[in-house]
Amino acid sequence: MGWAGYLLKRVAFAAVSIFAIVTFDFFLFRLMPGNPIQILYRSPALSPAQITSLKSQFGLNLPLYQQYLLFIRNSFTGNFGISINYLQPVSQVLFPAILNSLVLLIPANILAILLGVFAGRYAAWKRGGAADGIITGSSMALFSIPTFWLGGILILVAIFTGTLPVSGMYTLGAAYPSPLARFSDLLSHLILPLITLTLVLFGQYAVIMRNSLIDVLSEDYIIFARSKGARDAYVMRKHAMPNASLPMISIIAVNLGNTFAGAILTEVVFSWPGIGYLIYESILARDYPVLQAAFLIVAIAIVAANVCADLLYSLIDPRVRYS
Amino acid sequence: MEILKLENLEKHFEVHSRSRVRRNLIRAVDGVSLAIPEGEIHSIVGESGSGKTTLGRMVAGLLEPTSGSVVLGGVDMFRSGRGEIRNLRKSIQIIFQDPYASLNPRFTVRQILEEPLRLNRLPVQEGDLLDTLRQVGLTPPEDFTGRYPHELSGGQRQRVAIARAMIVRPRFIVADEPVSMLDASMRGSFLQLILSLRKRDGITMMMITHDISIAHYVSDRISIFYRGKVVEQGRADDVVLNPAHPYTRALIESVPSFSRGDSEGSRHPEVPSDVPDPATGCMFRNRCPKAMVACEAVPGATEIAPAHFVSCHLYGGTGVK
Amino acid sequence: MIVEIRGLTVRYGPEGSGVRAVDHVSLDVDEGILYGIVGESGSGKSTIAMAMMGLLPHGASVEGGSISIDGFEVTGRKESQLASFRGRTASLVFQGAMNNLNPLMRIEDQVAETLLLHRMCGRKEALERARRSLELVGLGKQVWRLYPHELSGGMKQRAMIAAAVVAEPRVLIADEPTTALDVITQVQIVNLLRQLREKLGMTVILISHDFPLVSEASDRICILYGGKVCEVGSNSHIVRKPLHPYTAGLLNSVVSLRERREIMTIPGEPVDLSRPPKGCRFMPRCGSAMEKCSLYAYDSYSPEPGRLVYCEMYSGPDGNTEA
Amino acid sequence: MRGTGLFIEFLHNRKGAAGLAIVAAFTFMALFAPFISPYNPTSTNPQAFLLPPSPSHPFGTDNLGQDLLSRDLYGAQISLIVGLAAAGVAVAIGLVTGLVSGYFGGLVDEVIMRIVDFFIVIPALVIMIVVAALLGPGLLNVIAVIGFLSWAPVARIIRSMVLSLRERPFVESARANNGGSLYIMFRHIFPNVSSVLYGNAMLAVSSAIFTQAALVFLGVGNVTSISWGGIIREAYTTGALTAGDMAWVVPPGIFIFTLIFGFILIGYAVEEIMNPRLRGGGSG
Repeated sequence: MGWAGYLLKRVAFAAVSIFAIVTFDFFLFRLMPGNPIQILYRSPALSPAQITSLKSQFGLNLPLYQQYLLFIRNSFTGNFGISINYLQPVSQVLFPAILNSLVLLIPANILAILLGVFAGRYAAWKRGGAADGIITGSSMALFSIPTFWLGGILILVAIFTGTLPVSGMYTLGAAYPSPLARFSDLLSHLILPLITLTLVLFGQYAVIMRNSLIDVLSEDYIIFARSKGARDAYVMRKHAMPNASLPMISIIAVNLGNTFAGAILTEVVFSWPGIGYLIYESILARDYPVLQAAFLIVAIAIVAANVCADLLYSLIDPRVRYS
Repeated sequence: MEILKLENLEKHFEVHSRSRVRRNLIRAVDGVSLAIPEGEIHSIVGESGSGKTTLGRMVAGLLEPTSGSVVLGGVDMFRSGRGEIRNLRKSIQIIFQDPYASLNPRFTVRQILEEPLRLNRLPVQEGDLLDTLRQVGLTPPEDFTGRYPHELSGGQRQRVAIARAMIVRPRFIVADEPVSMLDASMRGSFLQLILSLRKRDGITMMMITHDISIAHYVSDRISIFYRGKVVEQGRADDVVLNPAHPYTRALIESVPSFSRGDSEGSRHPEVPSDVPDPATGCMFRNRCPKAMVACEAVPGATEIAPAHFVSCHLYGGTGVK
Repeated sequence: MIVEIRGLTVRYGPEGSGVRAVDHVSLDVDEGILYGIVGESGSGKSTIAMAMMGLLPHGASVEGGSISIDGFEVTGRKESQLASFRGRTASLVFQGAMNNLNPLMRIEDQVAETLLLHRMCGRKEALERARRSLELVGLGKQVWRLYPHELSGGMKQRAMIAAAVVAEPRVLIADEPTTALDVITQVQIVNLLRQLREKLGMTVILISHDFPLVSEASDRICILYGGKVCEVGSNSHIVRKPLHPYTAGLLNSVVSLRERREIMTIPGEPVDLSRPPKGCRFMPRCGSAMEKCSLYAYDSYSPEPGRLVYCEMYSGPDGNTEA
Repeated sequence: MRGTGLFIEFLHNRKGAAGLAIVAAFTFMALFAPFISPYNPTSTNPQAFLLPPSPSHPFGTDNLGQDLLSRDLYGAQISLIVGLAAAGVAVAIGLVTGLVSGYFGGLVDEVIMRIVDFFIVIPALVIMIVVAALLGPGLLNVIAVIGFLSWAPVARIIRSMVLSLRERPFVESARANNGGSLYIMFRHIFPNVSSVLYGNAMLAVSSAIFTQAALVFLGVGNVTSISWGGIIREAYTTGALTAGDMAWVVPPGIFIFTLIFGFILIGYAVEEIMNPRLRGGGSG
């Protein structure tokens, strides 16, 4: 009962957030100077027939509140209109970009979290020592590095050594003898953006892990566990890490918005055809339907990830589960 | 003539535990009536969670009661004109438990003492300030006015806190566990300070404490508090030497003393500690060695000796509610 | 003699500067007794407890002296040797604050952990013995599988004691075990310690600021002030005829419930350990201070058999100086 | 008195002293750019474009023949102006909302905190890109966009401190003595949150510098002023990067990095002094 109530509350907040995001998204593009959406559908790139159809679909001649209701309905059915840059339905542009982004984002996040947890744990263990100083210092340095510049430096290195491709997901115009060859081409393209994004994310995870571990390590139950005869490694594994992972989970979830910022910059630098790169191209082309939809998708994904984090948190912490 | 009167004072909190949809009602203070005559020290004795601190905060005007009234010198603290309430707040001062948290770390002792004067639009006079410091035993006072709290010991901080309360010449002081965080060797002199201030300035005080020995030492009357209710009330000697309520007895039996040095063996209060509270009736009955069927009703107060009241069915307390 | 402490000196902070929280303290504890240590804040009592467990916090170090518990020399040991000593030869119970148990582990698992850490039995038997131990401290079935946040302060303290005694250690060190508990619960916890000593044949060292409470339970008592021992003797001797002026002051400053007498107080402020006075540390507050007290080198005197006092008043011809 | 003590402790903190030195150096660079730059950063020279590093042009020139060293020196101005101003906006909004939310509690708190949650969770950079693109270039626009989208974390921290402070006995004592809400907020609560505020303000400055550079790099924001992000962007768009022109790309990145790092160091040093547990060692 208690658990269900907790989850219900979190899901309700997520639902309200998504509603707020949709609303924000709608007004952002309509109330900004010049009403970009109105301008948009006078675009010479579209045929008059397309414009008429869009105008009726999005009710551009209707009062604002009716446009708003239509927008909500269209958002939930995945009808985001037509991209004026690609002249395709927005959903068809968006979907492959999302997949491409995941190919980069998932491994980068997993790697960064694993490395961050490992390094943060080691630093906390040796707190005050040289290893702690090096790890903390380099973590802070890493999240001070501008993502796009780090990417640029890696590109310089790759160009000088001539080893790795620096742009896109696949070699342009390549014909692959086998799926395996295609996959290895993908991997070689993935390496540089993956390193960039992992390094950028790693720093913050390491510092968060270290600080929450140090907080936990001074708790009374750690001293008590040691007084029962537990050795340091055991205390760390069995008592400190589970308790320190709780703030870690919350902070990772809350920071996903920032994480995505790093992803946009990485994708732009390496022309990785993901959703961040799509956003960049759409800005340059003033392709507002795509921007509107991309923002919505990214924001909803982050809210959903937060709900997952809450679920995970409640699985670890009995204080949430019971009473 | 009583100066402070509490009439059927109640404070209920709604607790939403963060997961549960159902709301729990906590009756932190549940129908307390008492009167404190001018010049008396009245102690409220209870364990943590008994609602004694909530009571003190209501008396100091920091918390609005759910129902009932706090009347000081004929003025109702929560149902009077603004001006009267302002005046009343000036007349009641509070001393807190934690000497480390009760002083703003960024104020000097001088600023701490000037604050209640300024807020109550009273004149700030150097002589008054130094006198008050001297009265609470911080001598020479000139040495203390410029100091910050972190430059004082725990005992000195608590003296500053009492000086802050005294400087506006209040008619009534609420002291919430004023000595519980002081070392034993500091505690005695602090209690003596309270007694001497009473003797000289005739202040009236409500002292909230968990320690019945301290209550006995400083106060004229004692109220024993259990789960928001006064279960026993009387002159300090009567309550301590002839305790009537089973809870009071357990409390007194639990007070450690040096008598075991004479090897008579330790006492065992037969009161279990970790028992859930009953939903109705006498709140102590699940722990009470003398519980009976009648205890399912809430006991009323009985005067078992002159001015000695007990709320317990053992003494024929008639059921109410 | 099951516990022998010789000239123990513990320093907080860097060598040369820093504060000596415990300064040349020697104690002897006979097997099977309940030994009380009384001291106010800053007396060094908790530091002694932690030093006995080899659990001094970061920044604190044993500057000199030795601690022998059941023949095991605690100082200068490696962490792994200490781990097998803790919980088995000596165990610790401390102040029942909010967080002395791991919030993410069930009560019975935290008790059984002590046995598993020392590989004393298998998981199943450990759980069995943990439950017996919980019953011994008065925690029945309904509590075994709960999490700490579901227990009251008194119950958590009992659970902590169960975990400390489950491996039947020779010595139980209880550092302020009743602080922050309700008055009725306090007596019950002290009574529990006495019962456990009899049932399990342990030696119990009860450390507290609460002189009457310690006196209620102990066979012998040691009084500490400012990191130094003031006097040691049997409970009844100390209470009836204190030798050290500080002990006398402490006795007189206790508010007694049964006899309403004038309380006497000790004047002055507690000793500032970063600038201790020359000679006797209590001298600035002592009513019987003499000129030679400022030269006092903390020799111990034994004016009566079975008693030791560290005070110049007893340096006369009657007092026998001990080495 | 207590304030100067803390400042001395700050100077003794290695991170704090290093951070302060870095920030001071860049402030000097920004203020005196007109005097220390060898060339006018915007004067083009068709005869001297894409020069490699040389004694007369230590970092070479760009495709318009502008001296890159001079441009890098001038770049400090925009980073510091935007960083400080945007952080100022964010901290001011965060402080006020955090104080109000924490002090008054109840429904006000509930509503403000849900808004804060919303602003923390949403991908701020995406909104910044969109809004900055819609608003068009301009220094004030960039400051506003960054400021108005970065206040939420500050509000959250301030609120949690206020929540604990408002229950402190010294606050209650002032209330019991007829102290009004405004008095208590300014006299008791604000001075006690200010220390945490300083640390967070420094972190806000560092993230505003980062964001400004990122926005310019993405081609939105104040693209017309000389800024480090813009210099790096020009290196990309002109192909200087793929041509391996290190002197064009490396220095502005190092400058951004160092300045951000400086502010982060100061922020952490302030936090460490406030929360000694993080220092490692000490009493653990």
